[in-house]
Amino acid sequence: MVKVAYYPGCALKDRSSHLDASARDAAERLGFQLDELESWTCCGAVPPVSRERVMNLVASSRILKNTRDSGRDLLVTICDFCYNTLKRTNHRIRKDEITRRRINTYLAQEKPERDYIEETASPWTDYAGEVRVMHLMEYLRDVTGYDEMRKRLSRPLEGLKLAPYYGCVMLRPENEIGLDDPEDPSIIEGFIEALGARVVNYPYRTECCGSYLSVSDPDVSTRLSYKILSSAAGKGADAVILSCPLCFHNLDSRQEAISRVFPGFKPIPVFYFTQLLSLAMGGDRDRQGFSRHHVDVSGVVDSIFAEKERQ
Amino acid sequence: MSKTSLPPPENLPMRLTRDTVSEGFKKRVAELSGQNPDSCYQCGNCSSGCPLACEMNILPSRMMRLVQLGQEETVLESGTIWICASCFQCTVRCPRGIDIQSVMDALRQIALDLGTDHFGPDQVTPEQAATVPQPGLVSLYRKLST
Amino acid sequence: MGKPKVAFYWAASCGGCEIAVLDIGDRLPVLAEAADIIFWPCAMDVKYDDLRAMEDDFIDVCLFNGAIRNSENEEMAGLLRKKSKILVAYGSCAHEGCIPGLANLVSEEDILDRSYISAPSVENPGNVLPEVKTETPEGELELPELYDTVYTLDQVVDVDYYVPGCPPVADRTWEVLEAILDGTLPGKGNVVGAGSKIVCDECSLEKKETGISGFVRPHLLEPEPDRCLLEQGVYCAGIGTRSGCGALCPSVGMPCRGCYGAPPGVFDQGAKIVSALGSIIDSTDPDETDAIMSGIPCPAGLFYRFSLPHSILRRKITDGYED
Amino acid sequence: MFEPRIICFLCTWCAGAGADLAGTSRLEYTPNGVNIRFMCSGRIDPEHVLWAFGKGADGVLIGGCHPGDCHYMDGNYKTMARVALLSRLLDDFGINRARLRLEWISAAEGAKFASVMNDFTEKLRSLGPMKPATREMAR
Amino acid sequence: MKRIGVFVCHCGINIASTVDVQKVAEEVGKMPGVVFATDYIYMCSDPGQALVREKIREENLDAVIVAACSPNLHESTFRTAAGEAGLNPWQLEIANIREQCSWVHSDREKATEKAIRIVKAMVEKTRLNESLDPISVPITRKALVIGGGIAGIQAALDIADAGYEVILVEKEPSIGGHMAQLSETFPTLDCSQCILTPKMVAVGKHGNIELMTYSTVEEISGYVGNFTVKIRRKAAYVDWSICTGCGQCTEVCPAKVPSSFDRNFSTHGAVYVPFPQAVPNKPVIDREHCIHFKTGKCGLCEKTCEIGAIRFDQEDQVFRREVGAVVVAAGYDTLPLSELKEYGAGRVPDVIDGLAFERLLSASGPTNGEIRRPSDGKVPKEVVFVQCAGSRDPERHKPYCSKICCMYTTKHALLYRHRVHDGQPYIFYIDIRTGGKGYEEFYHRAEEDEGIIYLRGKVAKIFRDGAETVVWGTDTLTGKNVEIRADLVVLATAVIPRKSTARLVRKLHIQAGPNGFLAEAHPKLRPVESINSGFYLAGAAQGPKDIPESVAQAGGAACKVISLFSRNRLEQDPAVAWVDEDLCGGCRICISVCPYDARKFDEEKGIAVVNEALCEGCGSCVAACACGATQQKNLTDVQIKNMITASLGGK
Repeated sequence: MVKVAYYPGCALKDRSSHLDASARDAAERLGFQLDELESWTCCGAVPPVSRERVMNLVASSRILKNTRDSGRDLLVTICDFCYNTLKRTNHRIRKDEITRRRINTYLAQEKPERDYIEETASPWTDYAGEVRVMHLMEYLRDVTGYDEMRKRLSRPLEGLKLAPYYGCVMLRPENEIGLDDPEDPSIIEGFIEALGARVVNYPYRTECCGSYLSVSDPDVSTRLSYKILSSAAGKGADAVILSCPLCFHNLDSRQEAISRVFPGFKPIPVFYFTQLLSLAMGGDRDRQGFSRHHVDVSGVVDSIFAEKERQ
Repeated sequence: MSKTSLPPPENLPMRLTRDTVSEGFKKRVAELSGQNPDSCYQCGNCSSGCPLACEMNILPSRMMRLVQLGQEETVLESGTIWICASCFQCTVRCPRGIDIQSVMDALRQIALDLGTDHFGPDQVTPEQAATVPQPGLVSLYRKLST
Repeated sequence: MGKPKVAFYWAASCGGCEIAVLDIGDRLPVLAEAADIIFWPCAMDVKYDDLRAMEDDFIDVCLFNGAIRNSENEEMAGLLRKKSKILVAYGSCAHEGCIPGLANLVSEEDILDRSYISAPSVENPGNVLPEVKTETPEGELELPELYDTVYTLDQVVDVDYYVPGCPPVADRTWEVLEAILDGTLPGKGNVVGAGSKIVCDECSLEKKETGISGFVRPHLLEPEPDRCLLEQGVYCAGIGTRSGCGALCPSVGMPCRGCYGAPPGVFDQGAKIVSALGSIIDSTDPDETDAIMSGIPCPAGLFYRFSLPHSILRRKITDGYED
Repeated sequence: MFEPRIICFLCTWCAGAGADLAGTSRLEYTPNGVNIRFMCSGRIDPEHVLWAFGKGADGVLIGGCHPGDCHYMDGNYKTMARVALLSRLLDDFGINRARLRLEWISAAEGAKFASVMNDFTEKLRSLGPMKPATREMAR
Repeated sequence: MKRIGVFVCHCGINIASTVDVQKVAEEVGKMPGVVFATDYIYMCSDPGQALVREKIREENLDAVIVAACSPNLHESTFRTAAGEAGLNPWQLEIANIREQCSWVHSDREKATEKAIRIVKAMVEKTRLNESLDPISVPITRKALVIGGGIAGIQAALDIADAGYEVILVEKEPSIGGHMAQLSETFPTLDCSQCILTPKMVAVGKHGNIELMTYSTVEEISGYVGNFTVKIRRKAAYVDWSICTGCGQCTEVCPAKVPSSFDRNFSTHGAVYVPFPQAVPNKPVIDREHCIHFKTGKCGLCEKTCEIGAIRFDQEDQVFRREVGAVVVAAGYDTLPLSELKEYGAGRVPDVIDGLAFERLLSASGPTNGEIRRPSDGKVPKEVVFVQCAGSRDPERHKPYCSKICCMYTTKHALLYRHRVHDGQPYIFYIDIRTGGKGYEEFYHRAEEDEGIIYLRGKVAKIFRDGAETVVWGTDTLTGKNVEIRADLVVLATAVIPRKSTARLVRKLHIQAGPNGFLAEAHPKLRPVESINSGFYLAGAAQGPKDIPESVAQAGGAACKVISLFSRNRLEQDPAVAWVDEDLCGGCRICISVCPYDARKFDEEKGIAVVNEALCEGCGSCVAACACGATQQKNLTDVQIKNMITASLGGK
């Protein structure tokens, strides 16, 4: 089985372990294995500005360099924050010579120890952005191929109406991420169609859910999440599908609060794309971590299995 | 006749000097963010599309204008910088290619350098600490606390 | 006036030019009849001291072949200049530096290292390099000093005429000798024994005025007969090389290598050829163009095969010259 | 500070007009270059470039019209091909190919001309002076 | 040795403030052969020129260098002056020490040193300059006008009225261009068709105009005064020479083709006349949609046409014409809605562009002038106009201002208001630009008297929500965001060059600027000429323009053509390539290099020769000549090398 270097990031090891588990399961059903990096660290989550410009890029650079040094040129990640951070770091290293040199100055501080341990280790070379960072969804689109996925469906999600939710950092900033058009993306739509489900168009798919304001200003997040979810539900969606742990948190666990503030709001299930992928590929419903969802998903999941049985 | 003291007028004129409009604050913002605030021609696109605009007391485009004019106090006291969720919507739409999100980051940084966290780890409830995914907590600390 | 006195000398060259003189064949006795050959180390027993003993301008004509590569070459060039009325740079080495001149693409150090230490066939455990002066029990031995840079003859002494070619073809040599004997040489400084155009002028292969989309090395191509080799993608130096040889190489399907040197209107043969080749590349894409050009390994060695010391830059720029 | 000497070969229609525009726009840049005007960059011969290096230039700039915009249709493509080969030749001669710079500068790009000059000067400063090839030339 | 004179201009303080002009004159004066060197405050002034003439005679000068501004400005001035004093004009050269020296440097010492190098290099060039005579060529007094919009129409009429023949080439079946699509024109609100149609008819009838519609320029060769063009006329499958334009065929055609003239709001048959006032009023068959071409059947039009003008076997025809000058009036396009992703990428039915709205307004349009929105035909009551849709957006779209949108949007809102009295128009704008006669007044009228709401801010996002179209904007003046649930949204999309303009630029070998609009020779002083002699520009192909400006520029272009045709012969720059016959070895590389066919192989002599009349003097063949036989007059390799040496301070 093809092994693909995989960076899970912290959330997937803990609060979003069902995202990790479903992704691994789905990948193996599609014929590749998510091969977790050794001794990885936090990516830094966001690169804010700082006086020493490259300081915030060091952690993510180290992950990329270690990936390259282990002989791999492709790194797959799932969490939108990790994806954004790693991809932008890599972009800056590739684009800007000064950033590249300065980052390598930091990275080089690990050098003496390595040389001491493995004298035969290949000589130190600057990390110059050799690794290609891919979102798992991007991998599915560009490497596996949506057509190939469609061929392998064992439990097509026919009849299911799914609202794609992109959030912010999966697509933006466009010049550094370049995954899709930030105003008119189609990657999740393509994914939904590849699973045999129907796409629900609604205007809020790229609007922000509030991100970290979830902690500092929960009410703001509640209002934003309400707009997104009610718009999707209003267009007839059975569920929302996304990939970011933080978006998941805001859109799923916040629905209780939404119901309190906006009477008449009807809860709508939220899925990680990997969960639906795993199910569509014949995965076991007990392995998707549905018990961790705040909004009950059983209706939708039941319908997936029922659909299959009808056939 | 009784002499009543008048309340101070609410809308004092901005004081512009060579320093406020060219040096100091604007330069710091430019250096930190790597952006040129003077590129902004006030089209307002950032404000139009900002998902948090209705939560802000000063719209992003006005923040850019205030930075151009070196109005440090008004900018740093505005709640806008703490409401911005760094979603990059403004950045991708700016016709002049200004990374407005980075300007917001820079403003937050300058405000935090004055010494107080806007929202520090001690304000996070144990329930939040236990449930919010790490990227949310990490980015929150990095953006809103020193 | 008696018979003219003629000298031949061989400096840094392969010796082919000496053979080229013999190549005049049947006409050699005519030469011997018409002139006194008084100095020709390759063919007759003479000593440098014999030469030193001659009066200045004693020799009427000296055909000097070979580049200036070491102190002996330079000394002999100076000596022969002094002793000769007419000094002729004979052959490509003396004219423009030729193959020995390619040494200018590397440093003296590298040459010594390659020759005496690193070449696989060398066995030199002490890594001994030749020294200019060596003390031996028998006394001090002296070797000529190897120069870092190869020079053309006219870069060290004043030259009256140039006969190009590697080697000059026999008929041209004879023409020059005849002119010397008849006293019909043109004005000083001229190239003699060659044409004033380029090899294409003498070449009979057909040109269709097409561009080229890639270079191919001659041994990898079955050339279309009668068709211009350059247009078939083979680098042919004929477009930038003085005529006179009769287009010998192209006439047998091999490209001109440029041994007759720069044509009269050109100073730097290599640069001009680069310019011409750049004009006929059939691509407007930068990457493709670059890829086509990468089909030429070592352009300096190729375009300046015969003329490097005579070019604008003369040699590779190294930090080593400030010795 | 080392002040490199630069020769700029500019086509009159684009790069030369761009240099004029930099002037009319009063865009200051380093005074290290002297411009030599050609009708077309296609007139520029590698021999001129080598001559400049041989005479002590530390850098040579060739400015032409953007690809597809040549006033004489395709002169700039010839320049591009010549420079591609010439750069390889410079490698052989031990001359850093960064000393030869080819830029497409339109008549409207005064600012680009100025920034190219500044940038090129800076680059040449970091490369240091060009060494003369032979002792004779050094003298 | 030549006796050379050097004149260094102060240009007031333009040069003298940064360059020590006296020192320049002094240093250059020390060069061998320089017998006279001076500085003077304004060389281009009458006394300055007189000084040059005087010194040429007094000092018996063989050559002159004027160190001053760019040669593009005064080279011909000084060459004329030199000629008047009996010096061959090509013995005078300009050293550019203003644009390329004094104006771009501030360090006086360094600028002076550079100026000295520049002038010394020019002395070295001039030393070897030959005296030349201009090359004289005859002129073909016939003009080609490319594009049959208002600019092309105006230029063609003006030239034809002056008595010269004109060929007007238009790629559509009819002339008229975008102006024919407009309803009313700002700021006077007169009917576009009413003012355009008479001009179209005049073109059709003019004895000096050969009208070639449905045609494109395929190839052009030659030079100013003597071009040869190939024009391809597309097969109309209708024999126009006998067609009476009765329109029977268009009525019987069963095919339905979206009308591009009506921005796809209506359909016409596969055989059609684009609009009723078309000139020529003859139909064409759209082969792609014609049932006969697709299936081999139908042929209704053929059966209907009594005179037998339908010719399914017609083929494209290529015509060859000789002309002396070309007016390029290739027109403009607008940015496709699909490019504007945040505004719905063209998929929201009630988001349309300005030209589409013109058709909705037009009395002869698909709705007969009633404003009905595309999705359901409802009369829209809330209409949002969005300006700068793709303009002034260097990051994602077009960096420039499209210039006409402020006014036409105001016109749109005003006309809308006139048609739908209870409707409310809103205009989102960044800045309102009213730089034209009567424009500001027009804007005030719209704002003050017509109830149009202007909102200062750029719209971020437009999306469909049910039957409504939601617009997210801002009003930067109040500092409030704005949400409007609109019935119709009209985008003032950026004016862009036509796609075909880029192809045309290549075919004609003229220049386009960075945004694809045709480049003028000088932005201020030569705004209607192309950089390439013999080509003149008119209309929006050169940059966004409204009707009065296009007409004015077309008149200017026509005037330039007429002035060219008024001469007997043309003089060309003699600094062309020449061949040393003794050196040329006939490698023929120059022949494949020459873009103008000016190099030919002389079989008899076995060498390549130059046709001086065709040579444009680019010098590509000179660089390509590895045998050194080809040189450029007054710019030989020796001259260049000497200039380099002098520039580097060597001898």
